[in-house]
Amino acid sequence: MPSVARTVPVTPPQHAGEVPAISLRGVRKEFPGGVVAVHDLDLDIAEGEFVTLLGPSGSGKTTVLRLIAGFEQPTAGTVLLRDRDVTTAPPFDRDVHTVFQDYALFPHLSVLRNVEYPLRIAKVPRTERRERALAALATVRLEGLADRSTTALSGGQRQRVALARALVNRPAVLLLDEPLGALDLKLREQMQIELKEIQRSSGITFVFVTHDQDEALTLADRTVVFSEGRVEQAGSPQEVYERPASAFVAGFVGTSNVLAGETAGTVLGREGSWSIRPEKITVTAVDREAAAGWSSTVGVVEELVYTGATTRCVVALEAGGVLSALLLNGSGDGAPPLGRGQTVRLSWQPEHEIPLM
Amino acid sequence: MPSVARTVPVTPPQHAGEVPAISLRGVRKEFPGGVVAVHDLDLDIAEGEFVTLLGPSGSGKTTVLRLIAGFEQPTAGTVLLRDRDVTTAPPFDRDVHTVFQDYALFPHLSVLRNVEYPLRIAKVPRTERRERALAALATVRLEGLADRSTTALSGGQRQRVALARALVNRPAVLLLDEPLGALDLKLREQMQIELKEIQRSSGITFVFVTHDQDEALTLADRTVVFSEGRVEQAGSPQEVYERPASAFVAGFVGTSNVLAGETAGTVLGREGSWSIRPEKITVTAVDREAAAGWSSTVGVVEELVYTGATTRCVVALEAGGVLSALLLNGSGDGAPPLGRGQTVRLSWQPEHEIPLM
Amino acid sequence: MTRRLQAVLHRRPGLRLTGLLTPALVWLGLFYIAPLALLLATAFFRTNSFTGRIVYDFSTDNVVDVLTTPEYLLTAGRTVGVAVGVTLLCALLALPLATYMALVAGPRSRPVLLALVLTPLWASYLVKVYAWRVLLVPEGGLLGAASPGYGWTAVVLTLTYLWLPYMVLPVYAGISSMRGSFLEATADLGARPWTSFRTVVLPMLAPAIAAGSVFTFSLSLGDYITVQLVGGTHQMLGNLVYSTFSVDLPFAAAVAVLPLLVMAAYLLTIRRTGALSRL
Amino acid sequence: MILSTTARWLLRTAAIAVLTFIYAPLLLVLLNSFSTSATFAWPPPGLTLRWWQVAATNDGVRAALVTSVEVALLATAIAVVLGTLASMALTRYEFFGREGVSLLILLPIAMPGIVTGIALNTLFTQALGGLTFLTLVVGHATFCIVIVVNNVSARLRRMSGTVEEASMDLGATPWTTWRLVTFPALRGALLAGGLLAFALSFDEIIVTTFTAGPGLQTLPLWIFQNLFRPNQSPVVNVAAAVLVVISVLPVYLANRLSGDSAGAVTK
Amino acid sequence: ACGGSDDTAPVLDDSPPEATAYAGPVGQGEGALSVLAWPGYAEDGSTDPAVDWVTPFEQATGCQVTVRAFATSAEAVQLFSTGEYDVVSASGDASLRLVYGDRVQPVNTDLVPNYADILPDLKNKPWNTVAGKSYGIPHGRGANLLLYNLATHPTPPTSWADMWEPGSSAAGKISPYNDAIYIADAAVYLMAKRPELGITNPYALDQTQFDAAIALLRQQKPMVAEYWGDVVKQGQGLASGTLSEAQGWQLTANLANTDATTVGTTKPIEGATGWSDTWMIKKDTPHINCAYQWLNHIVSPEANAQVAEYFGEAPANTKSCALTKNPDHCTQYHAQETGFWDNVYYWTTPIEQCIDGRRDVECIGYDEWVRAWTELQNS
Ligand SMILES: Nc1ncnc2c1ncn2[C@@H]1O[C@H](COP(=O)(O)OP(=O)(O)OP(=O)(O)O)[C@@H](O)[C@H]1O
Ligand SMILES: Nc1ncnc2c1ncn2[C@@H]1O[C@H](COP(=O)(O)OP(=O)(O)OP(=O)(O)O)[C@@H](O)[C@H]1O
Ligand SMILES: [Mg+2]
Ligand SMILES: [Mg+2]
Repeated sequence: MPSVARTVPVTPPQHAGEVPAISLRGVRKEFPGGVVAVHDLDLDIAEGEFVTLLGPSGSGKTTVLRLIAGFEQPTAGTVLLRDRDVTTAPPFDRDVHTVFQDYALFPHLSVLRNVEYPLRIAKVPRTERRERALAALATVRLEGLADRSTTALSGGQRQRVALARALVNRPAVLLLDEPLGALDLKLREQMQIELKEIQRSSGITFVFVTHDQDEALTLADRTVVFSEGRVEQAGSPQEVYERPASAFVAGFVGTSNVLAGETAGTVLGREGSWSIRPEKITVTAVDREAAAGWSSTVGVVEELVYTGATTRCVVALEAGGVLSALLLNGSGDGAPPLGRGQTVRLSWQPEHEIPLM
Repeated sequence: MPSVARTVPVTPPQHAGEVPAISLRGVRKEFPGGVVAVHDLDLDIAEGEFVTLLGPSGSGKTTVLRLIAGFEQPTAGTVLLRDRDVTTAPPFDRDVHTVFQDYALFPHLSVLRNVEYPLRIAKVPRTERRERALAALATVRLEGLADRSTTALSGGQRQRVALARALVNRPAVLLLDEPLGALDLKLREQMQIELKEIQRSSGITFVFVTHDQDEALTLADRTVVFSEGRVEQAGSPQEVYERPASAFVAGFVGTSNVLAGETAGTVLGREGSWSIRPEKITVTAVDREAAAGWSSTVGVVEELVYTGATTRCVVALEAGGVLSALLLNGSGDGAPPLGRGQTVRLSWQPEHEIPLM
Repeated sequence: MTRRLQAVLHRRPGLRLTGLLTPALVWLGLFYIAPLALLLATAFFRTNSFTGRIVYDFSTDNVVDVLTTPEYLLTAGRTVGVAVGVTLLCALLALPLATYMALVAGPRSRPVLLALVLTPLWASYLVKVYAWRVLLVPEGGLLGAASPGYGWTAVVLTLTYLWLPYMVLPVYAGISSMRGSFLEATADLGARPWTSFRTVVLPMLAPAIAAGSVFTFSLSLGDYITVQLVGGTHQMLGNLVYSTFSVDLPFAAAVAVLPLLVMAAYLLTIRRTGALSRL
Repeated sequence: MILSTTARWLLRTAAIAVLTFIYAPLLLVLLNSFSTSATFAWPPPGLTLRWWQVAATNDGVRAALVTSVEVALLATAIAVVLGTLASMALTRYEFFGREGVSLLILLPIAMPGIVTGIALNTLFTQALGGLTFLTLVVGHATFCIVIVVNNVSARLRRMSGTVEEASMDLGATPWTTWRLVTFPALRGALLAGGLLAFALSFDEIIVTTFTAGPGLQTLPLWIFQNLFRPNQSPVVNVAAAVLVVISVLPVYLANRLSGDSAGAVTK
Repeated sequence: ACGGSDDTAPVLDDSPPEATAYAGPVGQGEGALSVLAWPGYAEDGSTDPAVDWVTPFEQATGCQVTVRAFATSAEAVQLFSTGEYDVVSASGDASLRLVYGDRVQPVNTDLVPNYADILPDLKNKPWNTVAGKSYGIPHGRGANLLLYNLATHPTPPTSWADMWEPGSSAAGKISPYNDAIYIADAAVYLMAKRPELGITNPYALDQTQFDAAIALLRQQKPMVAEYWGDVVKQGQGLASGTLSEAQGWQLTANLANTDATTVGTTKPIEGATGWSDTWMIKKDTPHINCAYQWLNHIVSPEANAQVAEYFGEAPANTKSCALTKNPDHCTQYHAQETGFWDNVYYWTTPIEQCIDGRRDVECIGYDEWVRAWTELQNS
């Protein structure tokens, strides 16, 4: 990783020219004690965009959300919401709602009264309030639980109540801080689909924090990868995954096969660090030639990890080092069954050799 | 799901004839309140096997572990460890150790003293105790943290300490109750590899509870799928994934595409419920004929979910219903780029049509 | 409060914090620290004990007197001994009771037991001591020949009785908060119940016991009424302070320094166990 | 710790023994309130309801009871206000000297009552012009603060701060947040803490002795004086018996409302 | 650490602080009066509706009375020093301290009509009169008797010896008074036992005499079951036999004997200490009229009789004996039996200037008594 500060100015590609929903300009956040959680961040998020913030623990994702929501104030820089400077505005003066990781439901209020809460604050009359809250509960398919106590809900249900509460008075921006972190895998996948659907139909700008790369890629229009308080890369999921801007991004997003040093010299014929995505690698019998123009190398199958839909094939290269290939357990299309200890040829198109720094 | 009780007797295929490490014979567990957590379970686990118990929340996985460990006593049936009847033996008289979901490290003891604990109980002399504990810490690569307080560890480190503690006096059987549940994805994948490695090198029988199907398939020699206190299916990961014994297994393990009723009639030409795994389905241009002997149908691409290595293609069939296909984002091998709204042909080999029930 | 003002307050967490802390700090400064300081200062004056008037001359006589008179030091030593005895006895009684409540009793009887432990706190302190005085009547009393009579044993017993709930509650909370898996883990790793208790439960309860002991220790240290009723001819530091207080305040203040020091030392000692954050 | 049947049986026996130890003297008090002997003679020479009648018409005990309730209510009110504010600061903010502040709040109860008592007495009589009803309230409030702080802090710690942030995030000002979210969530803890503070103040004798103004008689003071007086000790027994019986209610309430035993840990 | 020349209040000086008595007349009450009294001296019916001589006073004068009771003379001095109280019933070991501490004012006995009926025996005594000025109105008196359990004493004891001499049959079951003033009881015994010490007044002890008394007390301590401070407690002990002999009050015996006669009393041949209480008025009280009215009321024949009976003492008012409910009350308490009181030494605060008139030695002052007593208790 580079040791000099690097600022990647990030503008949403599609919406250039429009007023961005959120603008962070040179935002820096230093906590007492000297931790710099966010380094001079410039980030524009367009109206209606679904942006995911991806990064390891402690990389500053939550801090960015809290700066947008107004729970923290930047040490330097400005925060704009639809061009209005809200840098020092308190949370209750920003048209931004948050879905907290622990949901932060009010334990003394029923599901319905939780969802009504923002309307009650906004002094919406009682009957309208009730109607709108029920409608919001309907969008998250929880109409039936309106009178339940929030403590008697499952994780997924709580998550949906939190969402309904944050959506009910249609904020300009919705911030979600790892909302699915506490859910189990099945539920999580289901909620991802629902979230995406809700965002699409409501048109609200979503800023979604996660440290799960699958989630980040699946949901986003645009993904911003953080590391140590800096933006490492921002772009569409494809851009970030297929063209990682740094070894860090290559490693953090997806499984990276890195060829470096001597191995790279032997295999690729050129020095430096290179990453090849496992799914880009084709495994064939060692005696079959690689297609024309493809790179290839030979190795021994060390491990076959079966995960149902796919199998990960870990190969120890003759040239040293290890490469993984991801194989779809598709319909048997004539490929020879692989076994541990077998010598195989790995081949890939040179365009998938991604230079790392 | 069947409404009559169904008992699947499960014997490990490879080790038949040997004395099983664990034998549950007609084990039934009824809690005070009338909840039957386990229904007449027969299960043999061979020496040195890595068995994963997979199932939704509340399906009785933990209860089975607790019956083996001795924290609960069965309402009926017997529990044998290497042919010794331990049905009513207390936990401290069983050569079985558990890695608890919350790790249950003793907060008042250092890392080293935690790991030494079972040796201390077994009255191993001080110097030997220390040596063996350090060796166990070395296998989980935590030698450096021996004198740390357990409260000053990260989740992954705590998990490894718990593992070292359970392994240090080499029990015959190790029980693990969702040990990776609290870890984040990256760490989880890394720990899975380590666990598998440790099990392989130590030769200890592992019984591993999870509700994450990827984990269950990746790690196991054999997977046992639970539902509502009963074994739905038991077998190698491939068996369970590729030949699910019931709609429940098909749905719970992997993403299932279920064709049922009229749609099944139209598409497959036969009635009933059928499941096809997404990765078995090939997507081609609508005008290209399917390969000889393959089933095929036509539909419109409704959604393309990009997750880096793979893309999930959700297709609304002309015949009604929806099928997902899983596509590897491999090297462009000539397949046409897909777009939403495009009409495509889906095809698969009939052998991958799995009858449900 | 106006929205504007609240916005300003929101921007200035320091101001909010000051607002929250000031009332309690001012109160305690005025009504706790100031009187203690005044008391300590008083120890360096002296009284014309005939007229009962304080003479404002700086003098270390009282403090030196207290620290060098063997009788007073002996009393201090005995008082600490009583406080330690009471604390140990409370812990000894609280452990099985709390263990029973937390681990054996059913979820229904648990709150009942808790109420049973708490209820005596509402019975008048004096009446309870008096009841013990009656119980402990030497010879021919309720306990007959088994009665230890009035003396140190009686004092420790009665004080233990009075402060026991203060020990049971934190210990009970401590055991309850030990999630089941800690206790199961020990058994799983081969420890029999008693070994479990010795190697895991007791060390893990140390902070809870320490938290309870702050009460049993300090309440015993400052008591002067119980010893009057069941202590026979014995006296504790509290009596020394009480009996000299009205005659010679500076001297009483000097004596009061002793329990103050003991308690300060005690708090510092147990602070390391983390007990203070549990109080 | 997996308990064997023997261990369970031993624990049960020990628990019964300890509970007997706790209740035997209270039963004695109850019994004595019916004894015909005026001096706690044992065994009671006979049983009578006379003391209960005497107690019912005793103005002194009633006046003392009223004073005690007044003092305890006022002290509790002050402690609740100061304690709640301090708890918010202690649980919701990180600041230099936080541990010192907790210790300061703890001190009045951790220091022997006689020290606190004569210290306050010295302050009031030497520097502030004498003892009154208010000085007694002040004395009690000072050591009650920690009770409230304990209960409220325990609740605040369990209630994550995000709930309050969520409220502000949804447009509520801090004051509205307090009114609609924090306070309702704290209500149980406040009541439980308040009840315990009330109980502590209600039965306090040592600090009371040193801070009560002239002519002021709280119930413990009344008991203290009458326990040592002819013909009055049986009436004292009646008062104590009544208190024990009545106390079941607040104890039950405190348990119910605090929702966790830890909150009730420190009376 | 006793009296230096820098004391604000004169201690060695003969004369108390300059003060003059209220000249009168006693007029309309100020409406309020704060009373500091021994328990039982100022009953307002709150303990027992039948026992009430405060309410009639309130009705008659319009002075609303608040009462605070104290347990020991030390407490009385301390409480009265706060300045919160208008009048106090001070025993002899408290009265002089109040006078020299400049807390009370001389009383103009002419303004208290009932003063005329007070026993002459109690007037103008060292504990209520200083430099010829009367500082209060005598209220009643009692002797500190030898109490004994009848079962263990087939023949009544006649001497304090069993409470003082080692190896006595009562060892382990004796109960002396728990106050520094009890040193005087040792002195009373020494007066008879060791005449060579030359003690003539148990409250005027020089160093040698004082040391002898303390030594005697130390010798007594191992035999002590409890130092008493509570009559109920003590009576119970005597009745049950837990205590065999005790120094105490007639009241205690009366209490213990309510069910059956189990406790005997006697004034041993060596004599005894005793107490005579005095109602005193706070210096500069804003309620001077109510205070004088109270003094007159509380020593009136009726009130004085009620107090004497309720508390258990000999009334000071000579006319009270005719008014007690129990016609034998005054006989029982030797109220007017002059000879009885000859060798009763009323509590007096010891001061450094020997109050027996000796001028060649310094006596031990009260603060030294307290220190010595405290050390004795803690040894
Ligand atoms: N209130 C605070 N005071 C001091 N440091 C803080 C504070 N909040 C966050 N930090 C620090 O700022 C850095 C960024 O924290 P942040 O919570 O934004 O990370 P994150 O990316 O959300 O991590 P995670 O995935 O673990 O939630 C971390 O080093 C953290 O320790
Ligand atoms: N101690 C108990 N008392 C009563 N019922 C219980 C008890 N323990 C478990 N159960 C019930 O038994 C059933 C099986 O529980 P178990 O904990 O074994 O499920 P699980 O498969 O481990 O679920 P999870 O994935 O949520 O851990 C559940 O219905 C549960 O409510
Ligand atoms: Mg975060
Ligand atoms: Mg489980």
